Amino acid sequence: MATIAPIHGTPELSERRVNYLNVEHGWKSWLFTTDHKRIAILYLISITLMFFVGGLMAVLFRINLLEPEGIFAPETYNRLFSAHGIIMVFFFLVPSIPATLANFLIPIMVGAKDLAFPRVNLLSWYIYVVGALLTLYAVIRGGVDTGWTFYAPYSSTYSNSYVLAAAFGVFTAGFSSILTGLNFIVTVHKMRAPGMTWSRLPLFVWSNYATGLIQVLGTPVLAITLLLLAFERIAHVGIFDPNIGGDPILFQHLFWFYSHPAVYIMILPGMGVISEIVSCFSHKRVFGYNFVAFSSMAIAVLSFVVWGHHMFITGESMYTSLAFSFLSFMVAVPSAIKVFNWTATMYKGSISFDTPMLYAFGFIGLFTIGGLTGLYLAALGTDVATHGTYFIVAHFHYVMVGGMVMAFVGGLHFWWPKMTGRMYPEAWAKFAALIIFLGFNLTFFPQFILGYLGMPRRYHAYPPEFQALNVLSSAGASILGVGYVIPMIYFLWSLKYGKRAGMNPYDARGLEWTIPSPPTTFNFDTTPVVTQEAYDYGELEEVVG
Amino acid sequence: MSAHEVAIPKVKTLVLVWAALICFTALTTWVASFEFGEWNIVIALLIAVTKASLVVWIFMGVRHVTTLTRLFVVAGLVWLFIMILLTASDYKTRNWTYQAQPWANNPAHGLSR
Amino acid sequence: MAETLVPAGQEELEAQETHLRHHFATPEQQTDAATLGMWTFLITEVLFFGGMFTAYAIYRTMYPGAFASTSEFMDVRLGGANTAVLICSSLTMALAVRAAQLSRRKDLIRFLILTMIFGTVFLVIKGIEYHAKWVEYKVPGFRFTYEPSYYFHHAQILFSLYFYMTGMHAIHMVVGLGLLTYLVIQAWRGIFHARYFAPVEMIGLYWHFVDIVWIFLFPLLYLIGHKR
Amino acid sequence: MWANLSLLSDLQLFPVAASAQAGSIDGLYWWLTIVSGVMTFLIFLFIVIFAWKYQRKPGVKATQIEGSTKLELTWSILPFFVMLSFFWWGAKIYYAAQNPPKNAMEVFVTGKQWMWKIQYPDGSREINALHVPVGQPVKLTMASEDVIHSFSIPAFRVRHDVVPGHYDTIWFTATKAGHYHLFCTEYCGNEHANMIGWVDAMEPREYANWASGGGGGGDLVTQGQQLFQQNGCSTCHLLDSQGRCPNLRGLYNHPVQLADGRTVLADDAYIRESILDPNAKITAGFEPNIMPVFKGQLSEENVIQLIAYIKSLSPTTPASQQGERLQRPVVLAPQGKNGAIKTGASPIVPAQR
Ligand code: HEA
Ligand code: HEA
Ligand code: HEC
Ligand code: CUA
Ligand SMILES: [Cu+2]
Repeated sequence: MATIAPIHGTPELSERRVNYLNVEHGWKSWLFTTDHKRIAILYLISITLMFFVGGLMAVLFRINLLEPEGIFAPETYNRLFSAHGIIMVFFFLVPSIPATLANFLIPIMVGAKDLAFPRVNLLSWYIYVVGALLTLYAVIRGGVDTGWTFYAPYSSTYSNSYVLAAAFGVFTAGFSSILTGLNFIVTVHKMRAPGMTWSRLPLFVWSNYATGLIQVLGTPVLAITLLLLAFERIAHVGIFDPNIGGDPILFQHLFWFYSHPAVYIMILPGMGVISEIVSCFSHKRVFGYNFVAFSSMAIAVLSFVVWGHHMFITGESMYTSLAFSFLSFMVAVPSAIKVFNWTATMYKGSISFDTPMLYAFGFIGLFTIGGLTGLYLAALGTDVATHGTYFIVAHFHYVMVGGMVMAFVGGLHFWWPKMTGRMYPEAWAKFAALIIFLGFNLTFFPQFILGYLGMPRRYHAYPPEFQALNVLSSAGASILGVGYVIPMIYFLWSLKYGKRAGMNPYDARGLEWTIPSPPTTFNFDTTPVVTQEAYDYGELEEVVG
Repeated sequence: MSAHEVAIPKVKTLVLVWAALICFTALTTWVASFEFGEWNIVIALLIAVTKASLVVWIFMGVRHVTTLTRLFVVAGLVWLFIMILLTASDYKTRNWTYQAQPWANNPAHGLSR
Repeated sequence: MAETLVPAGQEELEAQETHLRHHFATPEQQTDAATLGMWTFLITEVLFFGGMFTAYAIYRTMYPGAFASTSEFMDVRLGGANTAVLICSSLTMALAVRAAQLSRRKDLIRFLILTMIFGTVFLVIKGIEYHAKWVEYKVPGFRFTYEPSYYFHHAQILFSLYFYMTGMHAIHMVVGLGLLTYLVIQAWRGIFHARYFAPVEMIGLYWHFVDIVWIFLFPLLYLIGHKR
Repeated sequence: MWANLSLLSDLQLFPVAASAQAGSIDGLYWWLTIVSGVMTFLIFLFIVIFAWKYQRKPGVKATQIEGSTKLELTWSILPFFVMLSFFWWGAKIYYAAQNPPKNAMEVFVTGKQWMWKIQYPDGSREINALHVPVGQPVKLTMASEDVIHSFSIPAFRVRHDVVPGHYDTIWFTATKAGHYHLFCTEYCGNEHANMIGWVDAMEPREYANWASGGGGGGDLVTQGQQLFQQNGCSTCHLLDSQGRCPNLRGLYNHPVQLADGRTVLADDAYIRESILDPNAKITAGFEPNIMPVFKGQLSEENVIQLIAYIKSLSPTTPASQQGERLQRPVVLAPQGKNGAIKTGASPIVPAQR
């Protein structure tokens, strides 16, 4: 580390510089690293693998749905969508942005050398890997067929698939999520550089801080719930068993106490990414910084009081349903605030259409649609007609794939130069963004219609009149699949052949753009002293009434 | 709380707290042998909360920590409370729809049969 | 990271003494982070046990009779004794932290070992209780029997909860004993002193937390409906 | 598969609405769609305008704007009020869905991996098929033998989970005669997708035609009465005097004082529990543990029959729920059918577990 180049070196100088990637070599230097940036890369590789496994499952069962009678045996189909849901949620989307981009960026953004607990950070990756292996083991041994929701008593008593291995896999992955969240919380509280006040934090940090709170407060409940389920399955007696007076609905309460907030784990970090991107490519500070930051916290808190909206028609009490419905509309307000503020940020900006910005457009559009259809589900009357149908499948893919995955891929493009020191090929990237956007809508928009027509989810076979829309959807899925493969290829390509990126290729603001790309192991030679607001793109000129 | 200005508790304080905790244990056991109906559980929980507070406040040193840490301590409990409260609200009100009216549901006098 | 470029000066010495890790600016920052991290971890523990407490609350209001009747099978004397044992262990733990703060190495080791002894006694008593349950066929799923038999079903739920809750608690105790062993070794090696005792304090917090869980388990599982 | 281009010809975009409540749910649905459409359009419009108008031009700098509290409050409070309209409308529909009218005809549904068993008050039974008259409110009381299922008729926009250990109810009034899908919409195992069937909504005349003949074994009450004898209920529960057992006459729909001080209403769910797990709630004044536990002895269908019988002993039972007596529309032409199973939409062999 003796050869650290001056921070503000020219791009040319920084080419041969020692950075976190080339400071040490060999697999040991990766597997035993405590550098948050290297751990982020480890995570990036693992979750990408899981994404492709999950995506492959989706492709397979979309093929099955081309024919009304189905093509595979029902057992196969059920195992496919269960594995798809479990892998995509717990092993891809929950860790996606937090464990990769945020892991990489939060210490840099707050001006620290590392997260508060670097070894815990590494531990969380190992735990993740163990969980993923357990789940993959379950999938390979014959699969799990409970859906990602593991509802009792089917999962505890009736299913004869590998529920235990999968449940333990998810249980394990939960701890990795908890540790990530814990690390972020402590880092944001205790590791900020001098001058980095709360009101100067990048919004990406705010949203990941809020995510951390959800991870810490929610995930343990999932852990204990799955454990209770596992005991019940092992001992053949337990507390959810209706045969001895247990109530299966209690399982759902406990499950959704985590899993509803978890859907915000799966969107808040994405919202943070979009705030950064929109501001950077509008070259303008974020409109209503305080409101955007505050709405993240509001979402985090309110997310814990709406879980019952998944149970409106399960036999949950009518009065409780009323309360949960009302609260669900409250949690939609902070999301709305964000959408409006992103739009307002563009007003009088200086907008350029680089690839990340295209993804941000995609996010705003698709998240809005996904979020608004969430309102159909939160309204008691329409939920009765849509629960358990493809309407819900469409809703959550719009927010999760159209929202979070878009944000993730967009953020990956945005910070790729910072992480690797290379630029991606812009033309290809724009092309891929377009393909993904089109493929996505073709896949999932027909599902809204299917859902209201009544096609139930988790069906391997369906009445023939639904075929046309299903074929459309499957066609879209293959386009979408291709769309995801393109970035994969050019990202790998760019590692070797990409144009070298300077310190700040987009002329963005934020501490991460003041250090070389890729950064050195300790990020900063000397702890930076922050004297500016976030998004300081110029003098404040105008205050709207 | 930072490392250089640690507040070192007095042995006397610690032992006193210990004695109080033991007394409360005896108390809660003793009270439980009376029949107060639903109040039994209320009393038992009140005593448990008192005991827990003593441990948190003195043994775990929360009286010396920053407001931030205190906020975190409270947050855990508030979230637990949310979970229990909203779940219980479901179970408590489930039969209201089909029952006459829960608040009018006095012990049945003179069943008409 | 081990390589130090500048010869060890005053600052490095201090950093070594306080086990300051490279990414922290000051020992204070390090301790603060550890404290906040530990409390955050304890929050997760609250909610972990909270899942079981919620289930308990629901089923207790659903089946009050059955739940009250099970207290007959709960040994209040053993449970009470265990409560006392744990409270004692909490005291010795607090004293251990104090000893570390005052750099009293011998005292520290002494109190840590005392804490471990109390912890072990707790587990032994718990073991006796578990054994009694086993002998009385009160382990759900393993030839469970129950008198009065009309509570058979619902008592099973309570006993499931009993084993889940006390079992989880016992596992936490075992983990705590492991951590204490680590502390004793470190204390033996003279690592802790007035300028560096965070691990003792953190593990102390954990230990007290486990104690608190029991403070709630005792009345809920043993005393409710308990009649002499 | 591409050969099948006729697919597009039967492309359907909106479901038929064949029940009274479908209309109001569709109304809310369109209201939501309009609001969503407008909001989405506005947001897209602004983005496009801004992107167009403020695209990066050399020499033109962005104008830095702090934000505006007034605007923020406007666009959080106004949408919230709009959302309250969703809440209010939805709540009204939901409230109605939870409160079946008193004169509803009762049908009983038992879900089981992987079939729906339907029982009518007249004692006849069907599998995976439900016949209902148009214009008559129908209330379904549903139980599950194993896992959670969900009973859904998209054309009627009704759906409710069927949870083991619960009695769940839905109700609807069919308004359009027709042949409609019946789905299970809660994942319940391998053949979840085959736990489907048909609902036939028939004009009252046709329905009466279809329904005539009744079940071979008499109506539900008679069947229940037989079970009451066979299972020895009658040895304890004498119908005229009260010995060691409560008299079941007049029990239904009355509050019952329990031994532990609580009071519960003797509704279907209570009676079901009293039969399957008698000791869960002990009636005040009686000893626990006298009545045998019938869990495992009686199927959910049998329980439904017994409940029908017990209900028939009570004068306060709404007329519509007293078996075949008042409910049957006038029989027009005997059909001579008397099998217990009338139709089976898809011949599904229940898998053995
Ligand atoms: C990233 C994940 C994510 C996100 C962010 C959301 C966001 C929301 N979800 Fe979604 N949801 C899921 C993932 C997600 N959901 C999943 C995975 C399921 C299915 C689980 C399963 O069963 O397998 C599900 C299911 C689900 C249900 C249960 C349906 C059922 O099973 O019956 C409900 C019901 O209320 C619901 C509601 C909502 C609401 C109200 C929001 C809100 O937060 C949305 C807020 C956003 C907006 C509203 C858009 C922006 C606002 C404006 C542009 C303002 C203008 C608006 C007006 C003027 C009205 N969701
Ligand atoms: C977190 C996120 C996430 C993501 C990213 C996705 C991504 C996709 N999902 Fe996912 N989905 C869920 C979460 C997610 N899903 C959940 C939680 C469920 C509920 C499960 C349950 O019911 O329990 C579900 C259920 C679900 C269903 C309903 C199944 C059913 O109920 O029967 C469908 C149906 O179309 C579907 C489709 C897709 C498709 C087409 C994609 C695509 O976006 C995938 C695109 C990716 C690829 C295609 C992989 C990359 C490409 C290759 C490997 C190359 C080879 C492929 C080709 C050349 C075509 N999903
Ligand atoms: C050996 C005696 C016995 C037999 C046989 C018996 N019961 Fe009972 N039943 C009782 C007693 C005693 C009670 C009151 C205690 C209680 O609530 O469990 C009771 C209570 C009930 C109740 C609740 C009544 C109330 O007032 O709350 C119902 C309903 C009932 N029985 C139905 C049945 C049916 C149906 C059968 C047959 C399948 C049956 N019983 C068989 C003894 C019996
Ligand atoms: Cu029954 Cu799905
Ligand atoms: Cu939700």
